[in-house]
Amino acid sequence: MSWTPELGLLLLLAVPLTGAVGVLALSRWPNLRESATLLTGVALLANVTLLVMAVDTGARPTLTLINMVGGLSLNFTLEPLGAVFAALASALWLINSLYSIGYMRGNHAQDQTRFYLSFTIAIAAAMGVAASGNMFTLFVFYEALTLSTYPLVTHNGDEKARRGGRIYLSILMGTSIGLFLPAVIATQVLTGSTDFMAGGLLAGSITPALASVLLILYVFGIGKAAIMPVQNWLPNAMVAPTPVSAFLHAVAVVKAGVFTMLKMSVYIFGLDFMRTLPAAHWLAWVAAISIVLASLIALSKDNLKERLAYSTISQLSYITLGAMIATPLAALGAALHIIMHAWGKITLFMCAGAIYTARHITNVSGMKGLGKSMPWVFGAFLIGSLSIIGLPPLAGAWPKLMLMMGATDPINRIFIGALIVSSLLNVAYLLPIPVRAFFGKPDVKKGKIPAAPRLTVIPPVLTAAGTILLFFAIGPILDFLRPVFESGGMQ
Amino acid sequence: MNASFAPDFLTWLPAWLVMQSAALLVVMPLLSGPIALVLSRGRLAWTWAIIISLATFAMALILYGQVLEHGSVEYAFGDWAPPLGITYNIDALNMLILLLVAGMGVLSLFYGLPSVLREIAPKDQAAFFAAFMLCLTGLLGVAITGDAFNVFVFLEISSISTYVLIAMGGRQDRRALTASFHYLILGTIGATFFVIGIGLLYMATGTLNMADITAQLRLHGDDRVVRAAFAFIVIGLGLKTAMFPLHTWLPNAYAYSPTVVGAFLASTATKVAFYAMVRFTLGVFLPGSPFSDAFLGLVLAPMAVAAMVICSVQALYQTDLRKLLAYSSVAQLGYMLLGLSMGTMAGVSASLLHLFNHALLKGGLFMGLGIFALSFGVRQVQDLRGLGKTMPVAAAAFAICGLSLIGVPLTAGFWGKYFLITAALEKGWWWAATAILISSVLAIFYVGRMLETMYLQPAPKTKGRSKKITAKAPLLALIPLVLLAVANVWFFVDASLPKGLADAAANVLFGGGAP
Amino acid sequence: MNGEFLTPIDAFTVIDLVFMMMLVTVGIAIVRLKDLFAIVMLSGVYSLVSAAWFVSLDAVDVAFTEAAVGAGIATVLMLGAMLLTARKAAPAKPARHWAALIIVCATGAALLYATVDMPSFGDPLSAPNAYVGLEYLKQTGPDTGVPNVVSAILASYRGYDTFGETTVILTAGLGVILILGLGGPARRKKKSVAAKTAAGKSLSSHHVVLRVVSKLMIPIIIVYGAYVQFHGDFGPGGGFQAGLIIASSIVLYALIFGIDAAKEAVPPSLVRLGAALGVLIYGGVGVINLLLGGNFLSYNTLNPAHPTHGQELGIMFVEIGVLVTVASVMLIIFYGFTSRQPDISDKDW
Amino acid sequence: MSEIIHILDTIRPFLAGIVLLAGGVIILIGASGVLRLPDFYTRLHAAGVTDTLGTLLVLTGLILFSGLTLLSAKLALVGLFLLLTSPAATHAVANAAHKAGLKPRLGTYHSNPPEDDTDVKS
Repeated sequence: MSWTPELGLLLLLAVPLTGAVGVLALSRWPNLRESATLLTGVALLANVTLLVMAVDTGARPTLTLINMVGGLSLNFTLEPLGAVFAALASALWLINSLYSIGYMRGNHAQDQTRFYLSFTIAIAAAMGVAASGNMFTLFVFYEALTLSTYPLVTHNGDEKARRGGRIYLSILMGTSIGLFLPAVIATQVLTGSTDFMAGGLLAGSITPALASVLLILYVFGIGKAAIMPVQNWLPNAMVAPTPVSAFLHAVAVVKAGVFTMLKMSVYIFGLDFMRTLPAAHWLAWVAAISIVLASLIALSKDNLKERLAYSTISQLSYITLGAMIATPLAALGAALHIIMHAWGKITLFMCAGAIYTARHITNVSGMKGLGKSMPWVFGAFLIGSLSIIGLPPLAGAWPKLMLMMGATDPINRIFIGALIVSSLLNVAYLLPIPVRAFFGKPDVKKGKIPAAPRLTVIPPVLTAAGTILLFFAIGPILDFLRPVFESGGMQ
Repeated sequence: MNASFAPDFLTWLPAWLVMQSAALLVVMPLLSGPIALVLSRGRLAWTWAIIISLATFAMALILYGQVLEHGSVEYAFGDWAPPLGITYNIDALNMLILLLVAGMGVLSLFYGLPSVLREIAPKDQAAFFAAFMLCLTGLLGVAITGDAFNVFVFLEISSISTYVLIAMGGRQDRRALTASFHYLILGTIGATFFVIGIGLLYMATGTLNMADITAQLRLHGDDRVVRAAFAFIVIGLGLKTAMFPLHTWLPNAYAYSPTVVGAFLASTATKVAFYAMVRFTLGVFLPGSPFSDAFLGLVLAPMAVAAMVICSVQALYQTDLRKLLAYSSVAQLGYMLLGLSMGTMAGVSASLLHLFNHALLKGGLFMGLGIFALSFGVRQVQDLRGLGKTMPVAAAAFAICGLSLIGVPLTAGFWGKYFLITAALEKGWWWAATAILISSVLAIFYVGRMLETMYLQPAPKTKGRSKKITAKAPLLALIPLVLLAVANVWFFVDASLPKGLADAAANVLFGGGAP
Repeated sequence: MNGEFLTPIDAFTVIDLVFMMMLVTVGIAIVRLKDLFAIVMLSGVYSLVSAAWFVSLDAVDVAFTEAAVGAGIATVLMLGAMLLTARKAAPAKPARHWAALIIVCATGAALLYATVDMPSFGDPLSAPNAYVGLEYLKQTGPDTGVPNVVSAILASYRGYDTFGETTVILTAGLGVILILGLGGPARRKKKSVAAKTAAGKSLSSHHVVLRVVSKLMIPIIIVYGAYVQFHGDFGPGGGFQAGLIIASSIVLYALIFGIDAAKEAVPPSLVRLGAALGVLIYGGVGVINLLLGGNFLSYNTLNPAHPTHGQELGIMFVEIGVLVTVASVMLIIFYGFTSRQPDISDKDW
Repeated sequence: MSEIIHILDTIRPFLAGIVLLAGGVIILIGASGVLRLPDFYTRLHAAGVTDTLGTLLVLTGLILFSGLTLLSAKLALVGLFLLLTSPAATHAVANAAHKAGLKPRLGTYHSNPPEDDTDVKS
């Protein structure tokens, strides 16, 4: 039977889940199990590319999985924003799987079957979030994502991992059930449905005061977007092995958070209605503060992974800021930032993992002079950092530019300041690492420095190359995303 | 199991059976009790009890088919017309509870054999199953009857058999006797209040048939006798439902009773009493009367909110697993009482839906604990260490029921909370919605604590339980647990059965007025 | 709705008031006393006075039951319980139970609050008397042909309730079986013939009056029980009271001739079977009605030609069921208590 | 003969009244005896009086009152039954007291006996 967009939507879930079953079945033969994961990744990527091409032609495939009680339904409607997130997630997941095979083998980790199983289920949940047609479906897969990543975060099983997992679960579940769920229910009660609608479901149907309360519930309810008060779970999730951190930061979890934030502001409130809300402005301020604050804290962290975690918190607030300013340009910038930041940050994490596998060094101070022995890793690290800082030849530059252009009208002008300050801070906490690695003198004695396993070096180089490629491929991406922000994207 | 199957399913059954199904539903388990008492060996009594409970569940299904077809079923005992004789008037509200109790009865009995053979002295096992069947009869009788005094009679049967069943835990843990005695004192006070209320009602209306009482009340109007009756009945049933301040007997009763009793009571006993409260406050007494509205709003709602928050906090600090679940039961009952106290159709339907889901998940949790206790003597939260690996299937089912208790999507518990919050928002009780959310977040902590110790902590080597040996949970006990876990997921995806019944029940109470 | 009817103050009301005052005084005495033996006796007195009070309230059936239960069996069982515990109750600590006090006062206030609108005593226009009560009086004759309305309501109109109540009694008996146990069958003391005659002689020597009188009385009591059972349709009486009377005769036999003699006459296994049998008889009648095409417990299917004869037949069988269960459960409770401690040694007499 | 029966019929209610009154008085005496008499055995004697004579008188009064009907036959049966059981009961109580070692208080009667608790031996 030929491939149709609707079947593609079903495959979005079916492929990873069959992959999970495959991983479970082949648990006794590690090689077969790894190949099953990779196969799933490839099939998923193919399916998503076909879907993206269909969406590019203007099609909006919809598929209702289950009609439930109370007028609710799990249904998928793929629109450009969702397609972009799905493409990003499936591509990076494939690379991350490759990387995690190398890392896991390198570190002889135990319970690898459980790792790959929850890894595959997590990507299925991420696909669900990407393709969801209404806020209820999104909430269901959002929760599924939290639960499926919990075993990943607590993979090591020691007391530290348990403590981290406990904070991870309680904050994420607490915010989602405590704040996100009532917001979804309130939307359903107020408007009779939670479907994503062009120009905003709530636009004009409720008073600005009520809309402000609802917006606050949404923003702080989406714990995964790690805005300041609810960001504590991200640094604590660093107890997880590096591929999981990479997955968390770049591939799915935080990306799902900010993706939900963007969809909420575009399709539930509608950009025009958002701009009229007083709460949007205060939340923009909160986002700006968390950008600067997180960068400062990142400066003080010696552990590389914690530094990268706080850098992610500040980068995520870029996207929240864009969503809150809610001018078409700023929102477009935010969407771009989801993609560009993902490629940059995954490179940094993979490099950190490679360094750890080779030399078991996790602190930045210990990395002086490693550049000579691990040129590729630190080269990729340099390119990744530059992309995050936003220097032109690298992909990271576009979103920051768009965000600044989007924030030009008088009340938002202050936020441009925030963006500039945080970019400077990025330079301060990211660049010294590769520079000191290449030009500093290694304080360790000459001896043969073991090289990182090949499989943990190739992926970061690939993604570094990706950041360069994306810089030039900005045109088609912009054309793909423009309908979302100009005319609400649904037509 | 949606409505389309009902008509043809009923046609090929003998007309006699369909007609008498209402009476047989209660009489079969009742007569099976004395017969089980006469049997000598425990295993024989168990098989007998299983056959009868399966037949009872079949009767419940037949009744369900009839209720789907004609909306309500009338059955007069001794062919005496309503005001004179005792009649059953079964509508959607009864049906929901009957299906639940009969279903959980079958599952608990299947689950019960290994634990009863272990915990009850061989000579008492037959009598134990007889008491179990009588308890099932009592609960079914209360849930089905349309006569006020008959509710009291079957409430007595279920209460006395419950006291006895709880006391049977005494062989394992002497505290079961004091727990049972504590429950007996409070239960008897509750039953006495209830019968005083019925007496006052009879004095005001002159009849005992519920439908007739409502009609007479409409003529009789509201006066002090009716108000006193309302107060006595609600307080009496409140004691039986373990409403917040009157719940002190529940934790010990559930904690020290035999495992199968804990599982069965946790999912049905307080639910049936809650049904009786709904039936009396909204069905019998006129919903519009100022007294009952004031009661629902000013007394029941604060009690419900207090129950939800305070008992969830208490559950946090419990180390004994079954006490933890017992306190969480009282908190979940707070949810149902909150739904009732809203007094709107959406509120009542949401509380009934939550009742159905909570019965499934709480039954599953207690069965899970029973299996762990059977294999490794688990009693404290710490004993759960490493069970995720040593008993993977039972632990997985237990985890699903736990998540359903929190109300995570993909589990049935979610719907209960979802519709309760919707009803609260529609009525404008945002404080009620926040209470529900706070309680759910608290639930995350105490269920999370259990799941974390189960999955993440290594199995203790001391009790000879290293990670490698995966203890075989007794198959007979495992099937009901897995069934309940599957049901928890199934009723998320297709919640049409409980939701349909809950909505039909709600509009019977509000729309139709007299059932 | 207190209509204009006011209860006439005549001789009967005065007697009622006297009875009520006696009840209150006996109640206070029971609360104040420490000596358990006196309390047991006073509770017997309490039941007798309330039975007399019920008679003056024209509730003769209830009076009969109260007398049979309160004065008869309950006193003996409480004596059995007392022998298990202690002669004197421990003095209650003078702690102030404020919560209990508040709850009791609240309940009292609620009841008084209800009395304000209550129809006055004996008012013919009050709801119970004017509505279904009147209906029962009119319908019992033609429907069931049973002169005693109370038995008709008890067994036929609301027969399902009584079926439930019998099951309640069975459940109570079941509880005693499970928790206290029946102490096993009669312990045959393997004594030589000489020892047996000696024991026999010693036993008979100082109980001669009681043994003779009880030997004479027990058959009469049992016949009287049967009379009460079958006379239930015409005058006050019925299965419940008859069961109690028969059980009390066996208890009397046990008290005089020792528990083992009683256990030989009526073995615990039989009693356990009897408790189940009664409910099965009651339920059986209902099931037969089902099989004959009527609803559960519709007795006129027993004799389609004469529905009233069917009713009488049904009521009689049902009452037999109640009799068997009540008698067996009372004996279960008695065996349950007495099996918990050695035979009542002679010294105690 | 018929006039005698006729006369008997007219005076029967009065006769019954007198007998009932006598029965009432006897019971009153018995009750006051139980209250005022000093020790156990004397009180038992007073109680014995009400048990036997008092009730029998009341019963005969009732029989006279109801004449030759089924009711009076039942009353007679009750009378017979009481005749058998109440003496046996009094005997049992006395026997138990004696067995328990309770000695009757001999000697002259003092209005307020000295508090030396001589009732119970040992």
